[in-house]
Amino acid sequence: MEIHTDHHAPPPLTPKTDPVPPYDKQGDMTDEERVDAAFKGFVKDFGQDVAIHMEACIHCGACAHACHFYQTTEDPQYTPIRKLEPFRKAYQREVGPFAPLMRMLGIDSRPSVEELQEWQHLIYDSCTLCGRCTTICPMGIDIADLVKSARHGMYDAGLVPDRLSKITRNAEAKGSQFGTPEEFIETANAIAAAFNVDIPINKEKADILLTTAPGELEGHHKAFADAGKILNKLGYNWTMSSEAFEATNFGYLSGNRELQKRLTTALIDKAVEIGAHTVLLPECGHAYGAARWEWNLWYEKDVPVKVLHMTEFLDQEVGAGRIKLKPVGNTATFHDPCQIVRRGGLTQAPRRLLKALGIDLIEMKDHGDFGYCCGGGGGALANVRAAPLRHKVFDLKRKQIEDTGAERFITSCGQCRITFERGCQETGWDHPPESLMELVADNMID
Amino acid sequence: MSLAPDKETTDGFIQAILAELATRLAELASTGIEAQIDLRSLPMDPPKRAALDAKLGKGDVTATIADRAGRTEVFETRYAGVWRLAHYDMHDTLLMEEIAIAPVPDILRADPTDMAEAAARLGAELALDTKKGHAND
Amino acid sequence: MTEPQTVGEMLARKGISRRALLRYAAWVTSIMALPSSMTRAMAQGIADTKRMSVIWLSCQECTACTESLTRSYSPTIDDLIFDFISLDYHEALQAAAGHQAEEARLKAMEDNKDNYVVIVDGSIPLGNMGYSTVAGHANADVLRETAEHALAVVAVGSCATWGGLPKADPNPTGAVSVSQIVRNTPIINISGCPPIPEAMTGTLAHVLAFGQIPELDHLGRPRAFFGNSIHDRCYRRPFYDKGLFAKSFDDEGARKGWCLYELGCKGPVTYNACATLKWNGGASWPVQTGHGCLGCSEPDFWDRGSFYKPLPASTEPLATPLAAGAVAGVAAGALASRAAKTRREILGAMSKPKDAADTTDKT
Amino acid sequence: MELLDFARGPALTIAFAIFAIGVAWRLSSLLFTPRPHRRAEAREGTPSDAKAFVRGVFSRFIPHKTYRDVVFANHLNAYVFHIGLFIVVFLYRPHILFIEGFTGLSWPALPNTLVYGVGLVTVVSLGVALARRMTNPVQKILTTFDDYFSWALTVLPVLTGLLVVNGIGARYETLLALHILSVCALLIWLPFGKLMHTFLFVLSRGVTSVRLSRRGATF
Repeated sequence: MEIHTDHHAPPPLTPKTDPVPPYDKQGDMTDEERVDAAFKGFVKDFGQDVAIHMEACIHCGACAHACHFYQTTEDPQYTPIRKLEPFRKAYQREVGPFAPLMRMLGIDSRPSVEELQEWQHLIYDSCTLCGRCTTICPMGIDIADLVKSARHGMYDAGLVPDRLSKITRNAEAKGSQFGTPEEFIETANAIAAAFNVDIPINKEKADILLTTAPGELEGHHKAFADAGKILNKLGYNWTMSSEAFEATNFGYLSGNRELQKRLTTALIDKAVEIGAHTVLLPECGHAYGAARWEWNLWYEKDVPVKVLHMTEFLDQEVGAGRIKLKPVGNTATFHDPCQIVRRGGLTQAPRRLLKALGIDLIEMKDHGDFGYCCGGGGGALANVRAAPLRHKVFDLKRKQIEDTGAERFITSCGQCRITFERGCQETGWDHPPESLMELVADNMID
Repeated sequence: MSLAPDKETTDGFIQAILAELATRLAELASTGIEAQIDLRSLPMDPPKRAALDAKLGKGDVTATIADRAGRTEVFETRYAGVWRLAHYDMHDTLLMEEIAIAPVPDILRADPTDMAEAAARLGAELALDTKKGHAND
Repeated sequence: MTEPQTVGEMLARKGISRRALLRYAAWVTSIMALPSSMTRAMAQGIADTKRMSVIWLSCQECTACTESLTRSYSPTIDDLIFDFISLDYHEALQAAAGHQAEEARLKAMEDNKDNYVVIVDGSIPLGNMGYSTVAGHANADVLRETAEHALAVVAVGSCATWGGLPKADPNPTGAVSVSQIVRNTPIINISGCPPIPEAMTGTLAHVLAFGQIPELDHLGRPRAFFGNSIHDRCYRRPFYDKGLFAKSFDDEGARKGWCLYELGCKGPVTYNACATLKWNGGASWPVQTGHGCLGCSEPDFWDRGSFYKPLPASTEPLATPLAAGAVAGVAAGALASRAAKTRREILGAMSKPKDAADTTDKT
Repeated sequence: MELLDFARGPALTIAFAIFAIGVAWRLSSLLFTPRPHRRAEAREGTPSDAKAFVRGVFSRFIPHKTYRDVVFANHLNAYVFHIGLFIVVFLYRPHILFIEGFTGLSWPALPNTLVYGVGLVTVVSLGVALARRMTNPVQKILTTFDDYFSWALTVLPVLTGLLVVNGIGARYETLLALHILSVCALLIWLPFGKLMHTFLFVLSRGVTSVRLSRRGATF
């Protein structure tokens, strides 16, 4: 069995030396059709919150000071709220104060195709949906959420960075960007055997449905194995499913609403089907955003299933005394994954776990809800075109980590880990992060 | 009603008028140019007015003009050439006050027209008296 | 004995000395805010001039302007003005009546062509010429005829200057001001209801002495009397600046003489000399009696809302447009969001993006 | 009819009506806009939506200490002119009389001379805000016509107000009329541009606070 180091198959088709195109295009729509599709895609998201936020901006520019892309480049085009310009134009034309007047006078102020192409870089390459800008905005505008909405129209218009688009299509074709159910079973069994862990797959009835991310299947094999190890240790009735193993949601990242729905409902429906009360997500950030906070988009009423992130789950188990840990000692700093902490509400859970591990936490200058993104979130890691910019941002983070002088560097998101590992490769920095879950798995007392 | 101005404003105001007077007076002495200051149009409340009058004081000359149409009181202040004038109407209502900087205030001087008229009248009266005298002879 | 040719000669004949004339000139110079140095020139000017023929026309008026000018309660120095002018026609004051009176007017116009002054009080009705007539002639016609060869027309009182009370909404007589009738003769407006007597006599003395019209403001009023607002010259102004206001006519503030701004005083937008010249021979003036200025010397003062409404308050009730607007706005908002929802649904249904994957995925 | 009569009467009536219609229309159309979907169930132990909403509205008045240095000058200046505008509009005697004229409500005022000083500071502060908008690269790239127009309509009433009380440039009644007309212009524009943030900041902060609070995240 071949195990990729690149967690997002397939490998890049274009060599790095190729000039990065200013934008990518999918499909053979005419420019007019693209504008129309983007416009309609934007409009579908104009619910109450979006409407309120599109009206409230006072153009103060504070958001730039929270954004790592602006901070590291000082290029004003990366001002977060500006990334929404085409979205805002569509809003102004459709529901803004002068929309009726514009329609009456036949003024077409929809964004042009050139504008949409130009903004592709801003909506995808230079936004990691980390939501740090949301925390500085004096009007409380949730810019991160709006950029995610803007991606819907961009996807509909076939204006997505190619790499992102390809992964998305792969996921569409196979139900997971990793591969088919058969490929999953093959890989899962191989890892289980390698790490000598029992991984139940496709049990008909179980209480917990464990899910995974391609990163674990392709690179972080130990993380994959450790999740099983922990569940086995706790003695839960759990399983994985070859039809619903994929927690990663590239529909969420690329703006493909249909795929997002398909991936999320696959997990929830499978859990309901096997009578599971919990869908357990791996250490993955946006998986948490998609499955825990957006599953409700696709269901008319509540489902009898809880969605838990691994960190949250471990915190509960340790808190309840079902997992006992031996002290690790050491000092460590913790990288807060945006989707889990700032946007997920799990700020204290990882800190409680570190404390339970007897680790002396040295916080970075910016941490917790105000920590900087690793630079690879929101699909930026998968988007090879964004790499140069990402590396600049990585530098900012690296400095903050080094400044703590901590012995260990820990995080709880596989995507963040890969971003840091790539950064290490690129810069020769030898400080890859450890997985919080692996640390727990390694230090459980029998 | 209390509208007492604070002391400093009073002093400043009086100072300004006095400075103006000094300039005009020096000008009068050297060039003979006369001047007037209309006190009616200056915003002065009774305390200020009293303070100004106290400062100017009274000099050697006092005169009263009384005619069919009203009355004017004139006096020279402690400063030669600085005169205070007060005009009243025929019902003794104060019309206005002014300060004149002049050797003699204009209004005190007999007007040529009046003098001509007076001369004519005097002549006529003399003629009449002479006539009477002859008649008595 | 020859008839006196000039005012000076006439005064001398009456035994009034030049000193009295000088006193008068000093006073007029003062109230007209002319330089004191002009006193002698003014006295000389008056003395040298011939008595000026004045024709006084009364239209829709209440005679208060005449009352103000003649101040029947007591004659003062101002009475001198009657020595300076020849009031050849005044319905209320002249002895002549009927045809005799009208002939006097026509004779004065004939004898003093281009050299007489017309004083007008009252507004001129245009709604129906019969509303106000003299000797069978409509006011407008008499005014036009009389003003044509006048040196100047002096409109006294707010009726003659702006149309006055008769013009108040809904203006049943179609009243207009002198300036809307007289076209080719200079007009001096001396507004007020009634005007301050000194403003009238001072202006006449100026015209008499210098043979020219004094400096006027943008509404044709002598700047000397209408150059400052009541507020600018009000003795209560310091209380305004300190923010001390009477809140009712009998409260502590009113007793202490605080500013009447909040009780509707229109002093800040009213231009007149009440605060400096005062009324009744300098005895008092409205604000001194404890009542705010009504703004009687300004156009349409009676149509500018309540006399007791503070100046910053709007003249129309704003609660109504606010409430009605809010209701209408909510309704519009409900409709708009409904329409937007429908549009979104239509757009959403139409929005079937081509599946990009099928066409480009060659991997 | 003179300018002041027009300003005090029809202009204010029209401006108030448009202001009321505009604000009510904008706000109600936002409030009537349906949420596109249900909310995900809240994390256990998080505050109620109402509580989160209110907390969010107030918590954003002070920037988090993480950002205090970078936004300090800008926020300080914003506070100066916002508070300045508040004082000038609501604590100046003639303005209270104006409001009392149609609401019947009255409250104590600050001394006039103090308010004049505040007005001057407000104009200077707005000037600084404009200068920053025209020079700061980030603000420059965000600036639209709305920003300049709204700025002008905000500064005009303060400026004309200062001219009125100091009698500079024209006669009092002309200046007062221009002052009132500038207020009318401000009221008419307010619902349709960025000035609507006067009301929208409440909703905008509130909804994000609710979204994040339900997740247990801080806002």
